[in-house]
Amino acid sequence: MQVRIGIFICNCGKSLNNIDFPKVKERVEKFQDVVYVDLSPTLCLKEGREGMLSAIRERDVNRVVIAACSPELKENVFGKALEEAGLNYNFLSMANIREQCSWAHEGDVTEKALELVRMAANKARFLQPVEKKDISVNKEILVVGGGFSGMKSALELSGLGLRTTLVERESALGGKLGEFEGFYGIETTPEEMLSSTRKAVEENGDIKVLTSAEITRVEGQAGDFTVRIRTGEKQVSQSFGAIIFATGYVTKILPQDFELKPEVNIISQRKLVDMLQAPERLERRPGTIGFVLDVSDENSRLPILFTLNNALAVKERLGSEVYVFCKSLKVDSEGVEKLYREARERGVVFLKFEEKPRISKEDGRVKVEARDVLLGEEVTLLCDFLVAEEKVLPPEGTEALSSMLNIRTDSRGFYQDENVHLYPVASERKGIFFVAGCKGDLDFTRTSTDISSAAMSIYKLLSPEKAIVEVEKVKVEPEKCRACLTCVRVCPHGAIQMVRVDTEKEVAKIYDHACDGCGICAAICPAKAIRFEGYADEQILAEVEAIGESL
Amino acid sequence: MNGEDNKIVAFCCEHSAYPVANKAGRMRLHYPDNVRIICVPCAGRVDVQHILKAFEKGAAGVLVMGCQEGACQHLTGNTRAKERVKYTESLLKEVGIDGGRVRMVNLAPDMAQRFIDEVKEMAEKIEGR
Amino acid sequence: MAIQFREALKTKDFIVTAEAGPVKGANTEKVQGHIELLKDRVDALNVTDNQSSVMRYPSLGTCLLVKEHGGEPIFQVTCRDRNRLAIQADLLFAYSRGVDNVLCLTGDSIDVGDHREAKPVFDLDSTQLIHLVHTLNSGKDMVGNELDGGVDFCIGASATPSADPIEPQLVKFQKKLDAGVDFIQTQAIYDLDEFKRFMEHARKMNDKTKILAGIVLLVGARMAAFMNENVPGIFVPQYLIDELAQAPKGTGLSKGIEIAGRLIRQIREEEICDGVHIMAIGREERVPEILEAAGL
Amino acid sequence: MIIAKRKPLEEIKNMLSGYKKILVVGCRTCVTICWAGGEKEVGILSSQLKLASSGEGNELSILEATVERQCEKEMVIEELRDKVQEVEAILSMGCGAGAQTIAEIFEEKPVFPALNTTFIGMPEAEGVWVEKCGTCGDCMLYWTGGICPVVRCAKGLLNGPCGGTRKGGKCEIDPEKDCAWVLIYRRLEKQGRLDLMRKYYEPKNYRAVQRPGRVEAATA
Repeated sequence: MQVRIGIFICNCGKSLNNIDFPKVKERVEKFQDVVYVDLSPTLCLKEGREGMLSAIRERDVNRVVIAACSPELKENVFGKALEEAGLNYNFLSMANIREQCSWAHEGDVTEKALELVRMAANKARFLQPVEKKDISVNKEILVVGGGFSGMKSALELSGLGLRTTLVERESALGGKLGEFEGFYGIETTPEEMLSSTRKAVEENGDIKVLTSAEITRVEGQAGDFTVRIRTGEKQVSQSFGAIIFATGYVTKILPQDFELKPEVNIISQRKLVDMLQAPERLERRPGTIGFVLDVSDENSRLPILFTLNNALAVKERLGSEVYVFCKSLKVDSEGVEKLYREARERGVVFLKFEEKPRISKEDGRVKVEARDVLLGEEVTLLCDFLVAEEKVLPPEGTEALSSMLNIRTDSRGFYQDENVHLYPVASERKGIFFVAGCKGDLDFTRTSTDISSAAMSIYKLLSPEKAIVEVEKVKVEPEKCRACLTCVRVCPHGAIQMVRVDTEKEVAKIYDHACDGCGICAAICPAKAIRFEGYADEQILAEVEAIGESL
Repeated sequence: MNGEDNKIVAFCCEHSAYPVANKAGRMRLHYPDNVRIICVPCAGRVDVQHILKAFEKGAAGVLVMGCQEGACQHLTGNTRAKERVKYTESLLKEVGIDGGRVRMVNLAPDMAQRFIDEVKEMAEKIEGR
Repeated sequence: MAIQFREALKTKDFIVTAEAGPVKGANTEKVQGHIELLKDRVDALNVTDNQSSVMRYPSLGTCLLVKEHGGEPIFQVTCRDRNRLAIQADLLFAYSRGVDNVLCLTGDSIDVGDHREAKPVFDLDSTQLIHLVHTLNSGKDMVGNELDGGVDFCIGASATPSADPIEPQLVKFQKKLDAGVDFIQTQAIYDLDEFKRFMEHARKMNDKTKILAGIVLLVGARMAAFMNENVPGIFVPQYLIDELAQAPKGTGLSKGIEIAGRLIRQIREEEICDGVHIMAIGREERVPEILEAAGL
Repeated sequence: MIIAKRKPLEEIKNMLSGYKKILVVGCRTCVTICWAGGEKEVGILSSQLKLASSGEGNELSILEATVERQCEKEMVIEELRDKVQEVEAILSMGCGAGAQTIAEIFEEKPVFPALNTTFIGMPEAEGVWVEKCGTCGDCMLYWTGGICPVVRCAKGLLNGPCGGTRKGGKCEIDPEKDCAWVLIYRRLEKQGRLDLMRKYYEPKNYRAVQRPGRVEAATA
């Protein structure tokens, strides 16, 4: 098809005084393939657009160059106008002669404006149509992990009218919430919270629960994932629109942190909770209980939460003396500062150390020796029980899961937010979300915020019955693809996979719904096999070429 | 006009640098008019060849302008761009073009002044070449 | 030199050999001086072959000088610079001139030397070289041709007791012993506890082969630390480095001599192995002092 | 696949000195995949040559082409026949086999190599390739746990590690590289096949491939 360019110049209500518009019009008329040029004071208003429409039709224009304000503002409006005129919306190329020309410089900028129009016209010549397609969106959501956060996620999604399948590796829902003895100042016990949540899940018709089940494969993209789920010997494939991972964390006393192997009186938080729940079973009331923090992991929120809540519970129920050895108690989670004050008021003693405390045994009790930096003195404490710090770690299988998903983890092995500023709950793959403990840094406020935002994001992502995607805006040309996997490896959104075309040759394919349009693949492809319409090599180079051309 | 031979091509990420340039215009913060902005969807879209072609076509300096480090809409786009700019510098050095004439700039959406400073600095650099 | 090295291996309780480093250039005066100094004090002089891949006067040439001075040479052969033809030819020549002790080595990598762009040969490896010498000893060349005038070499090989990990080294060590060697010369050892563990292994593998512990003269704490960092297979324990560091300024070398002497004495008194091989690396003139310190 | 690396521009410029019209030819097979001589690299080198020559005041005229497989005569002829007529010299961005194929077909034109062909290898990470095969013609991977000592051991030893192994099982010449024999040991140990490493292996037959090599398929 012969390229016929129409150039529409807008002088923004005659406000751009440092451009000689009649001169621009006269000069651009001579550009190659230009069949029509018009100068309007108000292209964005109705009359301006109508003039453009009739000109496009009458002059059989098939590529439109608009020299006006920044495309940020009116590109959509003009794109719709093109569609009205029967042209593909992508046949539009804009020159920003207002913000980046007239307003940006002093003195006459006619020459620069001309050059910007030339750049846009050069690019216009290479524009190809982009089709839009409705894809049907699968509204079923997969939630992986049947702990408190997973159950909450499913319930929250159900509240938004979305059906979920909840997959739990263990034989029952529950997870680790039960390991908390209680939350100071909250009447409901974790046990009660769990059982009411579990009941709500079981009674909810929108939630299908699969226990003793694992996911073994995830394919596809947002709106249409295919997931293989294994339950015992049986494997099934099912489609989901989005996936929430709430795979949680594990805690572990690291032997290297405590020279004495955990034994009778060096105990875990879990063991302490057992003691608190059945104090009558204790031979005698422990006179002194110590906690050690910040040895494995400074600034980890979870052990601090455990410690403060349990210290208060000890005070309340056993009346023991409580000492907490810590380095820099991180109290930035909501309510924790208050909890800390409360603990101090109730007589919990906090001792700050710089160097790791020495722990030994003496007369059947645990001896903790540390240099308290505030007192500036050596402190020796004999306690009946010492509650060891537990390091928060990703659960087993996290590594395998992340490599299956092609999603990176942080240096500790936890999932990270894609971008803490821009998308705090999304992962780098559209449609896949991580919430709560599997990000390693949870407290309750954060967890519930995570769950709500993930649910809302999914709702928004899948809300149209049909999602509109631009078809093959970024596209691999199969005949040029050398299957080098470079693009598959570099795509930050996991949107590229290898597929067989006509079952002959394996080539890369970009999934439209997962692609976020960054063009990293197009830049790096060593075979130049990826075309990004709108930012294709020949289009960018055409703009560059305009710089050297004499006007 | 600063003269035909002293053009600067600025590849600007549509998430940061492009709107920053608009902002500078709206604030009427004037900057040298020899800069030509090419909008890209991410600094990671800018390829070595695009930069080389700009020099081939007579540009005297190239700026690749993307988001702040750690704030790339596409996670790795701006860090890749940085690597590529470094590589391009080495290629340009091989052909006798001084390395300082291609630069990676990271901008947050409100850094209009920084944008202008960078453009001015490049303009001065090529002026004095 | 009263007896041949191979006789010494059989009859003497404690064997001592020393290293003679060929010079860079055709002036052999210095190395002849070392030969003259040491030939009667040790059981054999072991001549390096382009050591550390640095091009020098040849090992074989220096062996002949040792012979001329009435000493007992051990001809070091590495696989780095010669293919199987050249190695066989050199061995025949050596034997014809009375050089009949050979130490079979792989050789350092070309990359550590002074001709780094050279083509590394490594047509054979050290184990294969041992087999090759046996083949020659049997009167045939590698491809089975009869030799006119056979040879009879006393064969040695090397071992690295301080390697990390040691297991793959032990596999190779076993192969060398299985191939049949008369003596083993180890890489430098300093940690005698570790060396004793190695010797336990070695004795289990083969209790006939004589094992000579490598003793490299330390000249100061810096050299010791440098070797730990940069020379694979050598480990100087911290207490020795400290001892060197505490020596008054200018007495590092004497301290090193003292340490070497002490190590040799202990090896001998505790009968840890069958002898020592002293590598003074550029300080050959000080070897007599080491021997003295060792009470030899 | 064959891994290659581009020569420094200076060397390429020197080869081309005196020629004004050049055809730069890439290859879409191995060297595309190792980022050395595909269509993209052809574009970059051409740009560089133009910039360098115009800086020196006599701009080269450069044609670009990329052949599906530069070591296939038919493909080279098909793609280059016409373009070759317009140039004085050809710059091949293929491997050594590719450059020689072009040279054989267009005998009247000088053909220059823009790449150094380095080894047969595989990608280790994005943009990183490592050597895996030395084309010795006598594959022994079956007793070395699938790890080739001929190229992955710096000395190509066949009976175990040299005494130069560094702490932690690294190579004498490069603390960044693994000692192949330590890797072999560990792999065979894992498989319970260490007896394979304990066997003695005879000197290698370096004539397994009679150079220049030639292979005829067993059946037509």
